[in-house]
Amino acid sequence: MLDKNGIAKRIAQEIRDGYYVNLGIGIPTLVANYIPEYIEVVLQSENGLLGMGPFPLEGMEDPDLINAGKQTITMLPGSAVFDSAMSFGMIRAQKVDLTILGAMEISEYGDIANWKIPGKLVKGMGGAMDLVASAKNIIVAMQQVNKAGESKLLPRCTLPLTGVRCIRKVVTELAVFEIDIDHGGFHLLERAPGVSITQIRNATAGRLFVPDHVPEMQL
Amino acid sequence: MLDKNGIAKRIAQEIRDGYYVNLGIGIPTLVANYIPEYIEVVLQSENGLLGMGPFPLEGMEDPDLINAGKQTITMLPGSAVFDSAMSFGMIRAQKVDLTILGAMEISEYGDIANWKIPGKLVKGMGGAMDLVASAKNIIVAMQQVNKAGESKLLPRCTLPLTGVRCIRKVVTELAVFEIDIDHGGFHLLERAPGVSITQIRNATAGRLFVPDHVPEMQL
Amino acid sequence: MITKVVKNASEAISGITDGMTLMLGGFGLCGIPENCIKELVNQGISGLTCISNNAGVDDFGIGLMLKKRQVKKMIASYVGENAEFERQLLSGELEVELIPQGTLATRCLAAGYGMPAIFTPAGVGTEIAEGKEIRNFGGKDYLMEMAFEADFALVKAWKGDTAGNLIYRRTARNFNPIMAMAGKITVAEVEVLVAAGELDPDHIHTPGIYVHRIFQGTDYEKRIEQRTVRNAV
Amino acid sequence: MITKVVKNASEAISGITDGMTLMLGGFGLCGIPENCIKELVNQGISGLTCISNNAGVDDFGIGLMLKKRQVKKMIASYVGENAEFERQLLSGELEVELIPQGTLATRCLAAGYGMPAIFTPAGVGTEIAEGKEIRNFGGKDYLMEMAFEADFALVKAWKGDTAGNLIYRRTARNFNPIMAMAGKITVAEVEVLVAAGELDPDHIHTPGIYVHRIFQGTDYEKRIEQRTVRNAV
Repeated sequence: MLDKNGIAKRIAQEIRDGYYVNLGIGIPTLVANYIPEYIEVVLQSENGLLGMGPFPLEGMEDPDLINAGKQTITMLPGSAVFDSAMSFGMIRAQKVDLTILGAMEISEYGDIANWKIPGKLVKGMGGAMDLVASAKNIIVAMQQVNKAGESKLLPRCTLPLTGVRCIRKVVTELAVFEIDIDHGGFHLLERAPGVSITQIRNATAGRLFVPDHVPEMQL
Repeated sequence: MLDKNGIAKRIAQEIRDGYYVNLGIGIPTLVANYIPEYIEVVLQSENGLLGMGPFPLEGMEDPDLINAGKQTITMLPGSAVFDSAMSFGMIRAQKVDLTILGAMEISEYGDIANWKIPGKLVKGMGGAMDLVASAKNIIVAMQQVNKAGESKLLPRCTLPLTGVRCIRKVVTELAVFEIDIDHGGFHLLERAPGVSITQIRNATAGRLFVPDHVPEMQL
Repeated sequence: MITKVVKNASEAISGITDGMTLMLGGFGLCGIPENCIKELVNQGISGLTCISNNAGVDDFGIGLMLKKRQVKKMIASYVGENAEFERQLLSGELEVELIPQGTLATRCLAAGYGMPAIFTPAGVGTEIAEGKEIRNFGGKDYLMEMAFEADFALVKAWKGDTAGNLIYRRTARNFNPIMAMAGKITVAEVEVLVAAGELDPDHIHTPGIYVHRIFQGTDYEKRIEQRTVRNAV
Repeated sequence: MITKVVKNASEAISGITDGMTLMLGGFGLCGIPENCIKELVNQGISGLTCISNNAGVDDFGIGLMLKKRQVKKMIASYVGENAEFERQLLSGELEVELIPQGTLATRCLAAGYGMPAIFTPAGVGTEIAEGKEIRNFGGKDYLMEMAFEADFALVKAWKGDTAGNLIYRRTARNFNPIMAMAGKITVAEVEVLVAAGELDPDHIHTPGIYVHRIFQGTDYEKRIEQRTVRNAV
């Protein structure tokens, strides 16, 4: 079973040289730590920056330079700053190659819920609805079961939706899934080291398709 | 009867301090010469410039700095350059206070034709359709009769239209007119020095409304 | 000659009255019009509808206006990090309309570019789509979203000139340029105000035509919401 | 690591084939992709649909492509100043679609911003409106105009860096930034190519994400179409 860093490490394998990537808050942010040095990736921050670098050194924080999580950051050589309309313009126009974000629930048709829990105070969707509705290539990074032990990979989402039929790949602490958004179903692609098919089955409430051979992740 | 410079001079009186103004090609361009020194006007060139200055001195021409008529120009202090989408964005959003352009025909309902003559080769409308459809304050600068001696102020335009019900003011070599675009008709506001009401009537094919007293232009 | 330059925030926001709709630039606490917000709080103008990506924190930004109950309705994409906000929302004192961030940005752009409505896929199939027109282009569904209308836009830039031209710094740009285009009256506060001609026309982000009033602000705090650092290696 | 930098125009336009739709930046002869146009002429690629505000002059710009009958259809707002163009148009060899300049610009923007269609009042009540959807917002009629689709966009900038970021100079900016955003593949030729990191991120007009190939052009002629001067006083 993977920890958060393991999930991030596995997702980093999906990144190709030259990709423009938008990383959501949480596990997705960790992905940046596992991008191999021999490929070049440009990180987009949807508040209006391409070329986001690591956090600044102590004392070098610039209040005018933050990411979409409002954290102080730095810029790498080749960065460009732009306004929020252009930022979401390039997201809608699918110029961003890969979007990685977290989720509370994913349905077997690729619906996603990640912004609102009825009865709890809602803070807002930020850019999540724009990202999931626009991106051609989204990977969801999430824990497969919630704190109550219930699967978050469902036949249908129970929480208010963020987007419909938009998620095709999910990486959890247990496995990698591809979603067939046309016919429905989670197709098991890989299992985490030491994780059995039974464990994965037990943690998947939606329809699960398991091929004869399921390779173990190579991390 | 006014010459071209006279028309330009009269139109310049309509310009107020602080106006952003778009000047078309021809007589409108001459208006810039008659803006009083004590008011400040910013000229917009729809290819993407605010703060257009006079033509450059010989030898100072910059191929990267032209106006919408493709002439070499200069920039005044406080200029800003932008792309063509923003340029027409500010035109559509009515940020430009006054638009001055020429016309082939104007109807008594404020329709304008100024881009195409059937049977003649058409060169295109450029930005004219955007300007007339968007501007809240347009003055047409034109000769009132064509070379054949026919009025260009008509009940209805005979040429293909550039825009409908958009022109409220016309200045010609003979007079200043206000157009009632709701009920139709050219309302005579002023006559050029030495021009009689009869001359104006003879040169106006559309409905003309003449008040009891028609002041002479003060130039 | 008329001038766009005003003395201070008080003069800059003159004409803002109870019940108006305001746009406020900034993302989190980054690039917010600190001086104008302080003056709105001073003057106690209330019943305001505020369009802003966020709602500040308890003791800074729009949070200061919330504390004084000046905001009737908040239109934003994300409103966390604010306890007073939560209290007013739960008690029903405050109306909140949550909008996807890109939709918020593009509805500003639409206003500034004279486009009455735009199409976006954001929110299709979600509660955001309720009551909105859906339209299919090329096999994909889009929502039609309307351009914003705002009585005043209050923005913050780094440098400005007396012609109203603005230059923003780093990600403090965010919503400021698009809100600057969208206000019926746009007020810009800047850290550095220079004479017309001192800024390179190619560097200007907001042309002066969009800016009605400009002033050099004072005492910028530029508070950092999430100070995050890495260790030196 | 993959690079966006290509050696020359020949490499830059590789993949452009007969019958494709191209966008070409520039206004008149100002800010046109001179090197790419020359190479298109060299290679004799034909049957092209060209989206460009103008069509060049007889012996420069797109005029060079017209002379070699490479253009099947021209989509532009103004096409004067070109005798060969006239001849081909009158003889029926060349299709021409004239579009209001602001509509042309905004249809590029729409493509770059992922908006399938936009609304503009330009052309309402004229022959431009024929066959188009008209929609009333707030008492005013607007035409719905569709985002452009182009296989390649060819743009010219002043400076660029190896990450594909572009800076334009003066009014040579014009259609270049919005076409740069709109091409499926965008090729930028620049007068000065520098290493990533040498351009101030706040000065960049076109972020590199929109640019797929970049090269430093040679032998820029930058011809002036209407040389106009004033007399020294």
